[in-house]
Amino acid sequence: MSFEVPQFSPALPEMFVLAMACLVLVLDLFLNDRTRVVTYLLSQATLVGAAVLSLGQYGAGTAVTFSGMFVADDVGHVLKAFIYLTVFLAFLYSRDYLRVRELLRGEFFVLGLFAVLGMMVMISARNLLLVYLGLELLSLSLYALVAFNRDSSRASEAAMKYFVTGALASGMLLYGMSMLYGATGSLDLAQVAERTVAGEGGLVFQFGLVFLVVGIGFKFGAVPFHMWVPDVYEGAPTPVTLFVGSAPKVAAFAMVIRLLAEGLGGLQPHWEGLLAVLVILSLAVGNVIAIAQTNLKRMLAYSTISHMGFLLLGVLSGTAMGYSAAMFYAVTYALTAAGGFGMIILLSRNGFEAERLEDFRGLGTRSPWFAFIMLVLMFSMAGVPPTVGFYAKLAVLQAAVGVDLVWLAVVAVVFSVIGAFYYLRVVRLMYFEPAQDAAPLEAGGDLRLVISANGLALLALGIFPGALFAVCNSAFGL
Amino acid sequence: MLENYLPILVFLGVGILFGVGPMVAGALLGPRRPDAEKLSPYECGFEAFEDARMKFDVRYYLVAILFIIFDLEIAFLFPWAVVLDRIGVFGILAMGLFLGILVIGFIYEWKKGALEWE
Amino acid sequence: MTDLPLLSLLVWAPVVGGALVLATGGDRNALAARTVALLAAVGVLLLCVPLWTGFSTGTAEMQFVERHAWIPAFNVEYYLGVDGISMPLIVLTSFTTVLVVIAGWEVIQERVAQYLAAFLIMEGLMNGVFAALDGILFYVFWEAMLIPMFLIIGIWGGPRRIYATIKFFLYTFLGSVFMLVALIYLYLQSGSFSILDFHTLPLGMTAQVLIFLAFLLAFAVKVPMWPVHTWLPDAHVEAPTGGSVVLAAIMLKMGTYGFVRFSLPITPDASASLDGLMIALSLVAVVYIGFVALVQEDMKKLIAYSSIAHMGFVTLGFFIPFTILAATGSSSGAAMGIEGALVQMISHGFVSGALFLCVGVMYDRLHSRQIRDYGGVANTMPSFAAFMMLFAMANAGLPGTSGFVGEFMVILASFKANFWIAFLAAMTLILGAAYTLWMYKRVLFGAVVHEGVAALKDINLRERLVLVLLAATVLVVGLWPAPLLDVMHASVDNLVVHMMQSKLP
Amino acid sequence: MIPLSNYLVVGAVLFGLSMAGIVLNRKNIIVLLMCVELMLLAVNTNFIAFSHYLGDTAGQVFVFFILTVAAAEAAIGLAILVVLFRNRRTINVEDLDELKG
Amino acid sequence: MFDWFMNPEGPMVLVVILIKIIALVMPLMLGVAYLTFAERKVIAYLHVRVGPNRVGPRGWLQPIADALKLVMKELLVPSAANRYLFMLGPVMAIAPALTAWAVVPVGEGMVIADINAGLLFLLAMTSMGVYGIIVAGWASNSKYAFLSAMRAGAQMISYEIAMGFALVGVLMAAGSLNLSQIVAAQQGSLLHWFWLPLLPLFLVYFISGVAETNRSPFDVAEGESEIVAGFHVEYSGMAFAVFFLAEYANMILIATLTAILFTGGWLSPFQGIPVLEGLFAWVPGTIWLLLKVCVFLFFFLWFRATFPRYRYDQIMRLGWKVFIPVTIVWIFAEGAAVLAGLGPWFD
Repeated sequence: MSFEVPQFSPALPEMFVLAMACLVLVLDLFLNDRTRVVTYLLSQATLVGAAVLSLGQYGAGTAVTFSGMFVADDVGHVLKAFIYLTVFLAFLYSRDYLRVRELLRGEFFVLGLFAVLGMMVMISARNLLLVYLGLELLSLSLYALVAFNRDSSRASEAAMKYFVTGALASGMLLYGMSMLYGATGSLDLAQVAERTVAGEGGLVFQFGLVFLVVGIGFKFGAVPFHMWVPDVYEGAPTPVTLFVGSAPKVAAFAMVIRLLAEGLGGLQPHWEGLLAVLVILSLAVGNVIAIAQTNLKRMLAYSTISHMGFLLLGVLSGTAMGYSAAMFYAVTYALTAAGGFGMIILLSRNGFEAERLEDFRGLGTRSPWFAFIMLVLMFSMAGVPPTVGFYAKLAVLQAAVGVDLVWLAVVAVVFSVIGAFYYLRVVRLMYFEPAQDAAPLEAGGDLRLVISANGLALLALGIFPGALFAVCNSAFGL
Repeated sequence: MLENYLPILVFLGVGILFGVGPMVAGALLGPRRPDAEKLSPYECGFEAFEDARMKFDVRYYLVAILFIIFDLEIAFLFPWAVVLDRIGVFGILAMGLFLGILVIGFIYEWKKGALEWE
Repeated sequence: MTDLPLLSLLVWAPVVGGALVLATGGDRNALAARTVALLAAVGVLLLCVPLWTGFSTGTAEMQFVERHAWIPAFNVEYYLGVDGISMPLIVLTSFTTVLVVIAGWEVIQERVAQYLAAFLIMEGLMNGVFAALDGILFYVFWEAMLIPMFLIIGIWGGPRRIYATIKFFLYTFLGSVFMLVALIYLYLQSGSFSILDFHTLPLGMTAQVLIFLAFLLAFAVKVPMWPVHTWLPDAHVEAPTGGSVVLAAIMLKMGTYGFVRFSLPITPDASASLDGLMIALSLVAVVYIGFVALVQEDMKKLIAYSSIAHMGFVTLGFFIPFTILAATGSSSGAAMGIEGALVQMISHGFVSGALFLCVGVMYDRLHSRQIRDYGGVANTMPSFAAFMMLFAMANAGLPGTSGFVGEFMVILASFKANFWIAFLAAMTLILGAAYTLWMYKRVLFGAVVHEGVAALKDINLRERLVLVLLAATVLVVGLWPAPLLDVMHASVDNLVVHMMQSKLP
Repeated sequence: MIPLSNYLVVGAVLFGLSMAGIVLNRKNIIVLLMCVELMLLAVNTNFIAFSHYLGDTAGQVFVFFILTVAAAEAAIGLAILVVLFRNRRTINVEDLDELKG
Repeated sequence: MFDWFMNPEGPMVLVVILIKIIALVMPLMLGVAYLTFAERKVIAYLHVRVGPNRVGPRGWLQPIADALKLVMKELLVPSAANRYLFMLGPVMAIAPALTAWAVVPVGEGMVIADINAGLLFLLAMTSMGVYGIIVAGWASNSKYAFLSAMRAGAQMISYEIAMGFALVGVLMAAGSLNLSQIVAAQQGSLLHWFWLPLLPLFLVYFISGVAETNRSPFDVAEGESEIVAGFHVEYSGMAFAVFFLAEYANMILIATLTAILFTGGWLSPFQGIPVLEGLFAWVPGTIWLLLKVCVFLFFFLWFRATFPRYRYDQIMRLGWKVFIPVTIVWIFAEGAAVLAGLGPWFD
């Protein structure tokens, strides 16, 4: 029964992040508030190092290791790279915010790193068990992060809600997995895929599939499993909202690809319909309810819901083109969301959270440059060219039309027009209304620089989306 | 295979009987003269001040939580320990890694003061 | 032909210029901003000279073509080129922008740099729309242009600007997303986003009708056609003068340009079968909106409605060839209708722009656009009255002005098709004369109504420059349209060929 | 031999109960947490039953991991509950109403 | 399952099982009774007193008298208590304490249920005991009882981790969860018993066992002077007696387990010694086991007589900060030893 030693090199980034997370965890114990910057720098260095390791493997083909449980392929490398990037941004945006509020504890970064590790595992998982473990590592870290501000009643309520719905989702997902296991007799996604094609299982299969999709819906925050999203976004400290709202979407995409596309690709006709329901409801509810929001974080939460609808629209087409489109959507959305919440952090100062829509009033005169950045972010979310959000929608719509789901594409675009309304409202407040709050922005230089870069990146990607599309396409063999 | 567990089931019954039997005997043989004073909760001779189901130290939660985690780690160690001689060097090193991570958590708790009672 | 990537320059030079203007900073450096903006605008206009002179009129081929890979994953290309239809529109755009920069010289005092930059960027994007030969590139320019316009109306507009600008944005956005879906469909059928490839793509009738309707939604909103025109009066009224000018002179043309570039050649069979609808909508715009214009109290609104009516004329010209074919069995005269419509587009660009500028001139002095607030302006502003007279006559379509050429050609074509269509179309001459001249009479003639008007100063040098330029073009096009028509001929003939060919597989 | 379906029915019933507990419960958050645990137990039942009938140990290994994760989940859930109670002085589900919009 | 009962041999098997159980439990109960007596006597002698000596010859009938007295006492249920839980508490304490014996071999092959997962079962049963205490403390609705239950609960689970780790060490050495096989693995000589290679684990296990049973010096949960008898403050009569039984049954269990896991169970201490081995070959293994158990039980009593009571924080510190690290380190050491092939023990 002696084990053969697996090949470790494909999992090098994961091992690196794990080691560094542990190191940071221990090291932070011996630091005080003045020297805490070491924790921060080490965490960022971890992300950079992991990025080097991951991208170093890019183009090296698909490597499967750990008895087929773990796969390192180009999809994974790219998604991981974007996760590092968004988390890097998240850490950067968070630091001043947390320090000013005396929340700057090493645990924030450690939990963040563990969440990253969870996402990486999700991305590289080729086995139901590993999918589950990655997902839980991510979720548990996020629960803790949401409750990070222990003195905030709203944060703890949000964490509780997140926890209960998250646990419920995990339960659903697991139940689906157990059925899948029963039907195929394997936890290995490759084998599951084989036996799915062979058409074994029957009813148990479909039963499991429904639960799987419900679980995925929960994790995505797709309607009707979305109730946690607005509460968590609003209640969590803004840096955490940023975190929750960006990188995990990329990981969720990876999960859905691994489970539905790679594992259950043979059942595509069955899950297409299920996803279509989620898509339509998410688009409708997300966009319509967002209009009624006065809190920007809440508004962005509903906007996320609608974006997840778009993302799933790409997935449901079941073609490589659709997956590639959804991937493009996921990574660009993560960047956009990071920028959006970063703006809230930028405008906040101690004792004042710039999370109401009103707080953006008159930004056009207070700070034309950052108003412009926010404008780019909002138009990107609305999907107006020449921002990258447009191409994401274009690709997804193209995938939907490509499988003759023109009606769904039409529904999607109509709701995206409705969605444009509330993004416009932010622009309106910034540019067309006088400022109430004349206080200068307090944010530090690095924050200003990076948020500008973030916004401009969306514009640049909007003008030259070709490379990223090429990457996404080649990841799916197009 | 399941038959091996039958004695345990029977034993459990006997065990319960050993709990219930004496109490029934006591109830039958002993006197029964309740009064309010006798039946009030003991509080060093005072009337009870308040309901006894009060809030208690959060540390008990902490201990319970830590226990759950550690106990499950032990659950992983058990099967591993049993097949120790058959899993080779890699199996042993893998568990070393696992324990190492556990130790890191333990160090963290220690330094954070989660293990301090006072 | 030159070696320079002329079209790219026309698209990107204004954008870069806009960025430079922004870089000049806040209102303290307003003069610098204005100067840079003017230089940029004039520079771009100068770029149009080689465009016009280098253009070879004998061919329907796309010219000045630039073609590079852009998003290889979807076969999207950076593909620019112009033909006789789009080239004059680029010139119009560049010309108008210069006027707008000059016209806003003193009027705009707040956020000057941003204002001017917005116009310059918009100029680049509009040139892009007219030059784009790739569906996605077209769409990108088409949508991106909304952003600066949204800001222009919202920031520098009138009291109800926010309502107007959001309405403007959402209307146009809603219309265009359907176009996007149609473009994607076409791409999946043809494997390319090239518009010229679309032109040769065989399509079933159902697909054609659906695509036609999708395009119709996008373009009809922009034109705007009745009944989706309601955003226009609001937007015009609230927009600053420059915004109104650009809106009327160029943005509306983009809708009609869309018809000739997309709807007619890509879905000729659907166009042919739905031409009754289109003609009906056009005539409603011409007649009904004409009457609506008649009762307007607000000068800008009046001109806005008049724009809708005139644009109805353009769409009429585009869709009349099918009826001609049905009525006469030949396509002779079809080209005339289309050419007339195209000339009308150019002409309306000048005329409506000029009229908005005229209203702007008065508004800058009295801060009112209400007709009843004026009267006898001609007494205090004689030069101005003379210019406005010319533009009013052009708007009414009097011979000798540019307005006449296009309208006359369209009406002539209509006669070939059907008398009653022609009759209703000809109503525009009467209605146009009625509402324009009546307004002119009420505002400029008569006794001086109050002290405000009495204290009016006549136009200054800057305003005179703008109006002179416009007057010159109006007259040139009106009296000697041949060069313009020469440019168009080949392309229009080619278009007619496309329209008359069935695309059914 | 007890047929597989019996185990699955037990699993489904447990799962249904826990779902009902989570969805219908309006009183106590602790009950919610317990329902979550129950849900995982239902899943474990399924996995073990399948594992036994398929003669494949992978399912049982999965159960091990689920147990561990469930413990970690319970730990975090309780921790959040403590924080929540400290802030709110209540663990009533209906009192979680500060976030609305 | 059910056809098994239908089998004509089924009921017979059941009867055999029952007889075995009675044969085990009866001596056990007797042992419990006389352990209480021994406790009083031993401690008295350690204190240079004589202890109970009135009932029967030299006091030998004292446990019987105690039992009779308790049976005749009134069984009180406090008015504020939760009646059913209150009654359930003692049952939940004693049932697992007895059931655990099902897998404990008292001699070679002398085990009621010879299951492979014996040690796991033991772990489960010993953990169950804490429920009885918590339920009792909660149901009493008395502050002392409640506090004591919390303390006892926290203390027991804390030490359970150390015990668990110690067991892992034993498992690593023995390679089986079956107790009989664990004993078999210690075959050889006194030096092959696990107490030597696993010395730290042996100490940790036994001391944790003392703490698990809430015995002095870890008896803060029932410390008379602080918390007036703790979780069973409200119990009287036979209900109290059942708790008492459970506690002493647990003591014997822990002693037996220590003997089995670390000191060779029923193996003769003279194994491997040339002359003595043959000399004592006639002694049945059960006797050796019994002797070893008595030694460990004596330690229980000795501790009580000698050591002052720990403070609660000291108890927790000992458990978490001393025992757990020690066990983890020793597991590492053992793993390293296995890797290096060190010593005569881990082949």
